[in-house]
Amino acid sequence: MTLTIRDLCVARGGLPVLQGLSFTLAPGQALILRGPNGSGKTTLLRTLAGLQPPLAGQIDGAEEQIAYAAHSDGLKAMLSVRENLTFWADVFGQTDIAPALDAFALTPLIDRLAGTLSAGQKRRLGLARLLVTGRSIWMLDEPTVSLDVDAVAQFAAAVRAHLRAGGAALIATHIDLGLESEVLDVTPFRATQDTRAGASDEAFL
Amino acid sequence: MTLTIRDLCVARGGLPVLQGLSFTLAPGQALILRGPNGSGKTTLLRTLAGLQPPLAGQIDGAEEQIAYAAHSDGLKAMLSVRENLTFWADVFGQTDIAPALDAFALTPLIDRLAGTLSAGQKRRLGLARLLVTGRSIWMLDEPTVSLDVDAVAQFAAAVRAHLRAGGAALIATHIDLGLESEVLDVTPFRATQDTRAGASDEAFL
Amino acid sequence: MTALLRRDLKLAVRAGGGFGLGLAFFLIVTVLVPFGVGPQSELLSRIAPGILWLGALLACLLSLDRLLALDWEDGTLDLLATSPLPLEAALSIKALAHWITTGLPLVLAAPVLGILLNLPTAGYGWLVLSLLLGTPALSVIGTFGAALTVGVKRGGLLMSLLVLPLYVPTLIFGAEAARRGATGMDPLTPLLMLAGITAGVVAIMPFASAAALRVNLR
Amino acid sequence: MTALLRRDLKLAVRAGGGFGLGLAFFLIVTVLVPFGVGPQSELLSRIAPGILWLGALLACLLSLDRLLALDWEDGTLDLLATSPLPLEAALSIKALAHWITTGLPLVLAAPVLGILLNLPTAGYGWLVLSLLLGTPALSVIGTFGAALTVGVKRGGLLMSLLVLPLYVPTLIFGAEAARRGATGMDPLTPLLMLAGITAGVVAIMPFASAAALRVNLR
Amino acid sequence: MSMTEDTATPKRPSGFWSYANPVKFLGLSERVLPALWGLAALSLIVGLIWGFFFTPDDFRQGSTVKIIYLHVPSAMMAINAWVMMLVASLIWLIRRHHVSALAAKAAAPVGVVMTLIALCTGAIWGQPMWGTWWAWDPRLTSFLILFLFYLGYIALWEAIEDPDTAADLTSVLCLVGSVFAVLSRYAVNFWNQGLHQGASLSLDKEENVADVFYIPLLVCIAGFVLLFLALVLYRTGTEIRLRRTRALQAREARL
Amino acid sequence: MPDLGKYADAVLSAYGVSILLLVLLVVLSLRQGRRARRALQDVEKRSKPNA
Ligand code: HEM
Ligand SMILES: Nc1ncnc2c1ncn2[C@@H]1O[C@H](COP(=O)(O)OP(=O)(O)OP(=O)(O)O)[C@@H](O)[C@H]1O
Ligand SMILES: Nc1ncnc2c1ncn2[C@@H]1O[C@H](COP(=O)(O)OP(=O)(O)OP(=O)(O)O)[C@@H](O)[C@H]1O
Ligand SMILES: [Mg+2]
Ligand SMILES: [Mg+2]
Repeated sequence: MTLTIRDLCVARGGLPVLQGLSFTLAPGQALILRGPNGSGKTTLLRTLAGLQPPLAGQIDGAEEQIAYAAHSDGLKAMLSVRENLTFWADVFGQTDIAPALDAFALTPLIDRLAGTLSAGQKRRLGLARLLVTGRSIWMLDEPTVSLDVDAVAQFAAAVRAHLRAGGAALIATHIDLGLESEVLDVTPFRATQDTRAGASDEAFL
Repeated sequence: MTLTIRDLCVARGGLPVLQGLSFTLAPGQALILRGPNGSGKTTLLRTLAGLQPPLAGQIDGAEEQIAYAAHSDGLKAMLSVRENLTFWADVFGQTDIAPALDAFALTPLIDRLAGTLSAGQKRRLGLARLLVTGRSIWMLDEPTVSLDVDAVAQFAAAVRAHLRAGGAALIATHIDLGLESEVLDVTPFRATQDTRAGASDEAFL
Repeated sequence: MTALLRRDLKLAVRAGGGFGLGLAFFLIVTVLVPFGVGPQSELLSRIAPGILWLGALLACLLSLDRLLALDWEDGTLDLLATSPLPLEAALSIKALAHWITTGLPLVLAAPVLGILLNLPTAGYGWLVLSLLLGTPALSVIGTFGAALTVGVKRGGLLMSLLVLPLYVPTLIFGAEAARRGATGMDPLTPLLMLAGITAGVVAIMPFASAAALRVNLR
Repeated sequence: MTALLRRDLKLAVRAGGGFGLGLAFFLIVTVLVPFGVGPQSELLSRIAPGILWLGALLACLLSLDRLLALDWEDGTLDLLATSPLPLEAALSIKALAHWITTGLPLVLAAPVLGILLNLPTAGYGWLVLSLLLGTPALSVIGTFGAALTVGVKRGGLLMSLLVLPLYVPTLIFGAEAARRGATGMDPLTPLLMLAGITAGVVAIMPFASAAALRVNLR
Repeated sequence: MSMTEDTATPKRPSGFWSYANPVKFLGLSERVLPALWGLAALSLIVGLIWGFFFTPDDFRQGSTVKIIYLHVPSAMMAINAWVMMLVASLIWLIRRHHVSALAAKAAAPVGVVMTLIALCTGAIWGQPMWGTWWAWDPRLTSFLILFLFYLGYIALWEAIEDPDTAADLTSVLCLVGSVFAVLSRYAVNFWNQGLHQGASLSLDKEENVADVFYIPLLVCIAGFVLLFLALVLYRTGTEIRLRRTRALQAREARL
Repeated sequence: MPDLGKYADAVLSAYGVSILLLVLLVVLSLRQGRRARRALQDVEKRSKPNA
């Protein structure tokens, strides 16, 4: 169940952005990713989620374990809150959406179309999706964008409950979430000009 | 030349967002617009730029005077920096793009395609466009998004030079630009539920 | 599995979902043909099977644009790719949903439009049968085109360019079957070929589509 | 004024600019027609003028999608609307650029494709002339459709539906002129009508387009 | 993915595959190209002049038989170019050698021009022979479809910004397109019977092509092959340089 | 010049079109090639100015 990263190198747009990254993520543990804009946090999360291959290094324990929440929420404006959530629950083979609705105070909005929600409510719905995946490792890319203080607290509570139940979370964020967890700053791992890790353009450099 | 706003009411999505707004903007003057997200700053700027009609109130001194810079820059990814800038200069009947290039340190990038610029460089190019319009009133909507410290200073210098030359500027922003100018907080003018200013839905209320 | 199908169908019939736009396009193209080639009914009835097949093909093609692009823009495809559903299955289901919302209405509407073009009486059954056998192949091949161009800005026209030559065998056999049916010849051979193409394409294309989509999601 | 024209032309020929895609689509539709209606050259030559006109119309239609949408997405339209250039002029110029990059190549390619469809020798000149007179109207009317639907998500198909009926008169007179030319009849009357439509549309439509666009920019 | 393993000590392939390294490839092509250009020009000039000036007219086709020296070689190269692209695409998909992807990209425009020449000369030949520029003969038709595949392939390369993504997608398109090209060939055969004289002047010498036609034709074919090789090699070099420029610029911008 | 008889138009135009297309292809290729070479030299000079 432990996610183990060894000597990972990830690339974006044909050039390496992060290299030599190693860490483990055990059940019950949360890890906060930090780094300036453009340092490669999103790229790292996408690689771990299996959306793109790493340039080098190993990822163990990720298969079928990861629930990924990207910058965009994958919500359909013309489906209601209930329909959106039920869809993702079905795709991940779950049935009960009530706990997810409760955790993010979405029950009063259940029959509203997602397109008529405010930005913060949309984001809450996107986060509620994590609870209906049944996956144990959460990979979250700036999850608290456009959330107000109450919603951030709801989110922190949901993460804590997930950790207590043996889950793990890897969260890229610029703000303080109030979670007691380790922090991984990716800045030291930024690829330098002479990184030679086989990015697609490497053969031409 | 002075821009005079009297008792303005602006609407978005069929509902009024700001009402009872009055102010003047004299040559040499800058005015910073502030207000929380969704309070209607963008709507106000678009109205003043003539892109949408006001619900009520008067706008004097705006015709053919306003250079508007929106959230997006209107750059063409497949045209070079020079071509982009020359195009806008031509449209506004100007010829010399050199001062604009200098003001935002774009000369070294002159032959790069705009699509290959970084976000901050793109923004600088978008701001340089203001200098080739020859217009006297600048309306800027969050101009410093994704700019680093140096570029923000370049921007402030450009605004100061514009004011010294008798121009004016209306700037919606959340951060401090280091300009010594008045601030207008739009929060007190937010439309309330009983605003009856003739928005398109008014007939149904 | 069925969740995705149900969602796609639901989305298609909601406001702005595009259900019926393909049909409307089919109608308009068929209506414009007499304006183009002139109103002689004998000429029209000769070209009717071919034109109806062509119209169906173009209508199908135009609605491919929204098959994946909307899900791509709002991030659904990323999330689907990390879900337990294999991408091949997801794309097959999306192709099925496209067929149900576009291909099937075209099949049902074709006889009505046949009247407009003076299709010979003998031809109706075979036209419908050939469309029924052929349109699934159009949807599946189209899904491949959509997967190839999903990341491209304004990929619609490019996709048409890529997909149209791939449609040639289907069109040839489909139109040939309909034409033979309309002129009283035996349409069995082209129908069998058409069925063969559809079967092969349905079995194999989803893998190519999924491969293309995976590349685009990187 | 010419700055906008030059920019649009430049953009069209740069990578991904879509120059030639309309042409390719025209080619493909023309090629597919024989697959649909069969290879008999006598039949093909009868429907050739109409099909070529229809193909040109559809190719034009499909490339309308990018006429305004790209400029809308990246904010250029907002900035243009606040520039000294009147929106009517800007839209006329954009229609002109669309015609140069799409309509004109179609006109030039039509004789070549006429060969594929066995167009009678007498028809080439009249076909080209009718297209030359008619395609500007297609671009201008199309600009109106694009202006109407510019803010709509996936407006492409909706625009087709709005624009196609507006294309009917142009198509009727254009195809009629080409057909009369091909069969040795006198094509003067429909050509005059076509010229009239084009002149009227070029003079008046930009105002409607600008009005529609102003509403969409709000 | 073959590129993920042992980056610390990259394998240095030797022999044939070592030319998958762009720099080595550029060196090789620099050395080979002058000779290739020269040979191509030589055999084309000899073949075409021989064919045009010094062959007799055919007793049935008259002087039009001279068109064969352009028509047949270009038709052959049009097909061979696609086959080469298919092979290069497979190499890219399996071994991920950039040079092969770029070679496929470089070959496509050459293939289109060959297809165009075959189509144009065929059409010009058809007018006196069949009394029509164009007939929906299976062979001609499938050539037209090949032309469309080329157009789509090139358009896809142009449309995608990331070069590796473009290489992957065009390779997949090339594979699928090849299958459908073959399918179309059979479909077209079924759909219409042919006009195109294959056997009358068949390259299968038994039939009748006399040596007077045959030998200059062979020289022309050699010329087209050499010209194709030279063009592809040269254009691949161009693509490599463009890619390297892009890579260097991207690295600059990232600093 | 050989006597092409009544087919002179056909043969000559076939040769004309083909040779035109071939020359066009070669010329365009060479031009692109030279441009690419120059662009690369510029960038290489910039990336190591002291080399
Ligand atoms: C647009 C029209 C035409 C096209 C697209 C076309 C295409 C082809 C193709 C694909 C080949 C095969 C080359 C190979 O074997 O690799 C070929 C060969 C040939 N074509 Fe054509 N052709 C056309 C018109 C004509 C015409 C009008 C004639 C003469 C009447 C002609 C005579 C030949 C001959 C003699 C060969 C070589 C014989 C053989 O391969 O067996 N073609 N053509
Ligand atoms: N499509 C692309 N093509 C080329 N380069 C890209 C592309 N997308 C991102 N990049 C570059 O890759 C690097 C890493 O981007 P990434 O999105 O991973 O950063 P990030 O750490 O998530 O930043 P942020 O905090 O802004 O979200 C950046 O330097 C960026 O410029
Ligand atoms: N297309 C739309 N339809 C309906 N309502 C809209 C639309 N766009 C914006 N609104 C609403 O209009 C109000 C004013 O929006 P506006 O963009 O002017 O705010 P803002 O002050 O610029 O905010 P920000 O600081 O986020 O840029 C908001 O409450 C918003 O929800
Ligand atoms: Mg990010
Ligand atoms: Mg705003």
